[in-house]
Amino acid sequence: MRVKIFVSLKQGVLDPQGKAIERSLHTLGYSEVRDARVGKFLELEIDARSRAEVEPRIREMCDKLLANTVIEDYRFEISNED
Amino acid sequence: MRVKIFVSLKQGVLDPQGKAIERSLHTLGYSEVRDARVGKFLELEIDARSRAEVEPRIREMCDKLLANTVIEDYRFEISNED
Amino acid sequence: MRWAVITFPGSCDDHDVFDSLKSDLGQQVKFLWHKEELKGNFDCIVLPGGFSYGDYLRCGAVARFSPIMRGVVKFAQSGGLVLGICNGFQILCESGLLPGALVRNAGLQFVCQQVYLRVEEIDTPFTGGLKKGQLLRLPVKHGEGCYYADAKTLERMHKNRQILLRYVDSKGKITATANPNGSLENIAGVCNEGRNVFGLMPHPEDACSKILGGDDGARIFMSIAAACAERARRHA
Amino acid sequence: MLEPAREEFPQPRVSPEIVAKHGLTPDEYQKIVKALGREPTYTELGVFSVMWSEHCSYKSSRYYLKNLPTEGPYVLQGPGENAGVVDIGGGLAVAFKMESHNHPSFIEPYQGAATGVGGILRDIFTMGARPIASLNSLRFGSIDHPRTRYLLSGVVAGIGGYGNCIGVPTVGGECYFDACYNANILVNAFTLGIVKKKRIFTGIAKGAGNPVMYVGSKTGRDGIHGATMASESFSEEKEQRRPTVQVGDPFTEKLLLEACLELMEKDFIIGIQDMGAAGLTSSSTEMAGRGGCGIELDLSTVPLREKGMTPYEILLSESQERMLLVAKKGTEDAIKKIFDKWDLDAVVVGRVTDDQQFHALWQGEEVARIPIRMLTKDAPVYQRPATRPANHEQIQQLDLSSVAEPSDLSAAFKQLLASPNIASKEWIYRQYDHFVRTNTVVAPGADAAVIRIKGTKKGLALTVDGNSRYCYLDPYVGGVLAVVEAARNLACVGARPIGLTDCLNFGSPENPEVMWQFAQVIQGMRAACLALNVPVVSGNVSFYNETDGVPIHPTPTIGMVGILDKVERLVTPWFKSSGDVVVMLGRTREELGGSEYLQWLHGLTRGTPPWIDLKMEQAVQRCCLEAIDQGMLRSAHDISDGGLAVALAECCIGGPEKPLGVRVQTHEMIRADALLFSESQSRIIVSLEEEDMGRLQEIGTRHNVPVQQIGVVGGTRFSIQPLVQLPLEELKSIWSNGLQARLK
Ligand SMILES: Nc1ncnc2c1ncn2[C@@H]1O[C@H](COP(=O)(O)OP(=O)(O)O)[C@@H](O)[C@H]1O
Ligand SMILES: [Mg+2]
Repeated sequence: MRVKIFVSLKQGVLDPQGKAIERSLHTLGYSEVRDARVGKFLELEIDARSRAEVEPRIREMCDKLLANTVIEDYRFEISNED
Repeated sequence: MRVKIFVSLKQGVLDPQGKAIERSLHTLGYSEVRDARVGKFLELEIDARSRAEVEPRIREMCDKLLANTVIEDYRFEISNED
Repeated sequence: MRWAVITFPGSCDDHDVFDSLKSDLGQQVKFLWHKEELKGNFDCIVLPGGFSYGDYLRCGAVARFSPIMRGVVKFAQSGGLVLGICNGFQILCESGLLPGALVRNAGLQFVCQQVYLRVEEIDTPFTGGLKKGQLLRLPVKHGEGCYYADAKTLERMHKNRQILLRYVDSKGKITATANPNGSLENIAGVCNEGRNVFGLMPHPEDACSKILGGDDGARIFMSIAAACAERARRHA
Repeated sequence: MLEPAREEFPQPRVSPEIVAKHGLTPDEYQKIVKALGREPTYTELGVFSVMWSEHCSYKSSRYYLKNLPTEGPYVLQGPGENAGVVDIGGGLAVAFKMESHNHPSFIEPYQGAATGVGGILRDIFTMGARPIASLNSLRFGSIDHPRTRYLLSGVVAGIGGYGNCIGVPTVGGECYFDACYNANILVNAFTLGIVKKKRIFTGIAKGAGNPVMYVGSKTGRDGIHGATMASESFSEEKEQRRPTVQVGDPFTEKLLLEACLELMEKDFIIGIQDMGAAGLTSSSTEMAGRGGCGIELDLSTVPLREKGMTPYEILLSESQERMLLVAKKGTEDAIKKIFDKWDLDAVVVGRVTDDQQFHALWQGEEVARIPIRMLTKDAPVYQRPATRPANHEQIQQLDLSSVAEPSDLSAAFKQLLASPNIASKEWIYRQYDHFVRTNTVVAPGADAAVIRIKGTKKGLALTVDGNSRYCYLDPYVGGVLAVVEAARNLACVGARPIGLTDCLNFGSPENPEVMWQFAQVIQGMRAACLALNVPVVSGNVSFYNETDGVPIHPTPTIGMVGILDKVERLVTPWFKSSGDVVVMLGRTREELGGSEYLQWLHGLTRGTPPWIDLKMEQAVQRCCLEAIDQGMLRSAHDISDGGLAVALAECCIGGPEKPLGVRVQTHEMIRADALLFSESQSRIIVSLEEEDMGRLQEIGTRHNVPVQQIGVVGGTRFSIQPLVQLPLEELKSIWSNGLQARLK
């Protein structure tokens, strides 16, 4: 299955990259943009029979390695399209 | 409107991060994982009336600043939920 | 006093620590390879700077799972001294041996420069040989050295006086411009509650001889050496 | 490892269009057909196209490069290998080289610069040397060109991103801005490594039957010769994109570095070479060429990153972080073990043969068979037509009377200090780790960087230099000045030159005016090298730096290495204590031609570059070195871009310690702006204690070098009586922010 994982900084953790992007967008004339946040986006291919089977595994991977829960939140999407 | 932009490396472009992540997932025992790819993920708040209005603007922003189209592709989602 | 320096894949300053301890400070020091289990008796284990596993996911995130880290955690829990420098600091945070996390520099750029540090606490083996309020001049060189901890954690750290070093200006004042990476409260180095695990972003090993522009780094290492000698005396 | 696709790979018939797309001329193609005695296959054509490309064959430059003096008593390895090697005594040697990554850096600044650093690092450790210092020479378009900021930020981040990650300090470099680089930036990377004299390795293949091993990253479609686009329409997979931008993986390179150096402590290998330009093809054929043998590769065994790669693509891929080595038969497993420790692939992909053929197999069938000579020694060499540029006399015309002297010289001086070419480059080098490996004695900011050599009393001084404005106005003199300024920078820290490497960046060699500039620059370099007797031990040529037929200024960059017998004797450019006397070695002339002042304040790139007398230059350098050896100098700084005024300012505020003021009195009977900003050569500003003046005078007389006391260190002001008066803080902030402010 195809798994998409989104890792983003927790509220309260400052996001200088987001700030910088917002600033440059404004200087480029895109004044309509507000609070830009930047995160990581991972795509994995996972051999598994069912969602029920993969979900806990993915949560494990995220907690252990893919996200640092001190500063980051994560969510993920699973699609069968392969 | 809420805009989510996903920036990922073009097909065939080396992805050292993805490579490293896949490796460590395997050593951690998640052998079911294949071709991990890492990308960027941006969230923006945009003041606009209609999708028709924002879409071309976003495409511009991506081409100009948010994605490095020499090595990266991007796609985006727009949701009204605000 | 027996030092050990761990080499992770991508460690860069492992030789710096090794050479400075051995040649400049005449210490007994050994390299450890990350794939091995921790064996042998050591007084202090150093996790050096560099880019373990390329720092590709998050600094220190992968190194934390190297086989040797199991032993390092046990060693720390049993009161052994662990020193993490730069990437080593990041690994210690990732593995939960130290509170908080190190994130991207506020300026978004890698910074390599000399900084002034103020010694905030001296009742630890790492700072015991220093004076409270003393200034040290050491180099920093990192892209992700911005220290972060949530309010609750920070409060605990204050209560337990775990903040050992802060970035200051040449007069010892805590200012925004003296902060090279946007760290919370100008924090440059912290220890655990047990006070036997210490992480800092600046590089003492790069400041152990006058010809390299200063030897304030030696004061930290010698402080550790003294503490260990003291321990040995007590155990004897 | 991915299984190579089984289906037939595209082998289009070779048509004139395809030949053209591969950048080969009809004549060159006929040469191929004649030598092979048949039409080449599509795959073979690809091999020829890269091996006969300018980059690999040096077909336009080789004829002229012969003129560079490459011999010297301490040269262990001159041009022709992956890097030059020079003996520094005590059983040690240094390997160094400079290489360009101009075009890739313009397309993708971060990755282009990063992979440039990766490439030069491999050139060094492939010789068995541990890289211990890097420098870089950068050229960008005018500072207010819309792309400059983006390119500069990307290039600097890329150099740091790669160099920092691999743990090699970047200890110096140079960076200039000029409109002539608006559409063609230059990124030249220099690295030096240290090696035991007895453990130098070279890129050679020998001993029929010895295994050829591939180590490092897997092969993808990275950077495949643009020519492969020609094959697109024949490709099976439609969706396949062929990125020509290579992405660097510094972590893998770090592993590769450590693994190779560990391997080189054993006696397992005959030769080794990095896979740089033209990857597998050039590394294998060059190694066979040097060994006078043949080589056979089984492409089906090459570790691949992508599905369905064809033999053509495998041979031409420029994927980074790969090396090719020839092992002694029977050591394969021991070698695999070492690379396994570092989690790297190490695979046997072929063997050395004695038939002097380049032989490539694909799933048992032959896809290329070419005599090695044709790809190496017998590659085309051209003596291209060279003619003096039509505008040569005209650009050398400079009527100073038409150049108004600024009424307010302090204001003019401030303006010049803020020029991005003059202002502090700290914004750049603070992004580079210059401490790692604990050898850095003099960090970026001085005339030359100095690193200590552990286990000895010695030190090495390193610098990169080149003034393209001088070369544009007079390529011969420009070539001379590039070399002598590099040597002068070394003299200022107390080092004697032991060798140099270079990057020669030019426009199209098919343009006779460019070819003339090229020939002239080399003649100038030759003259200077002979006079100062510094051998050229390695280098690199980058042609085609032009857009719409407009070439960049001829830009040779010189990387020079010097040695200090006692590193603790070194001297830095910055004033040390109040009361010291300030002395100028050499003499100022009314020479504003090609100066930064004329360009930045008057918008003129005209005139002739400063006059140079190689005897006087050498005398000045000897004088400085002797004074340093006798320990009488507190500081020494050479006068270059911006002239006396700028050099003095740098002595006051350029250092890591607290700024010091200076009071200078001047007498020369020349126009005031020339006195301050003239770039007359062979000048050095030194400071010393008053009582040593006599001894310095004596040394000067002996070398008959003018030794003029021009002022005294001290105070909180910068003053050149009666022309310029400024408070130090103002000076410092202008100079420190000049570049930074424009990058906000
Ligand atoms: N301008 C030059 N001066 C001296 N030697 C040069 C010059 N240009 C190239 N060479 C030598 O020619 C050989 C091939 O250069 P190059 O192709 O850049 O090496 P590589 O194959 O490692 O990239 C090298 O040994 C280099 O030192
Ligand atoms: Mg090479």
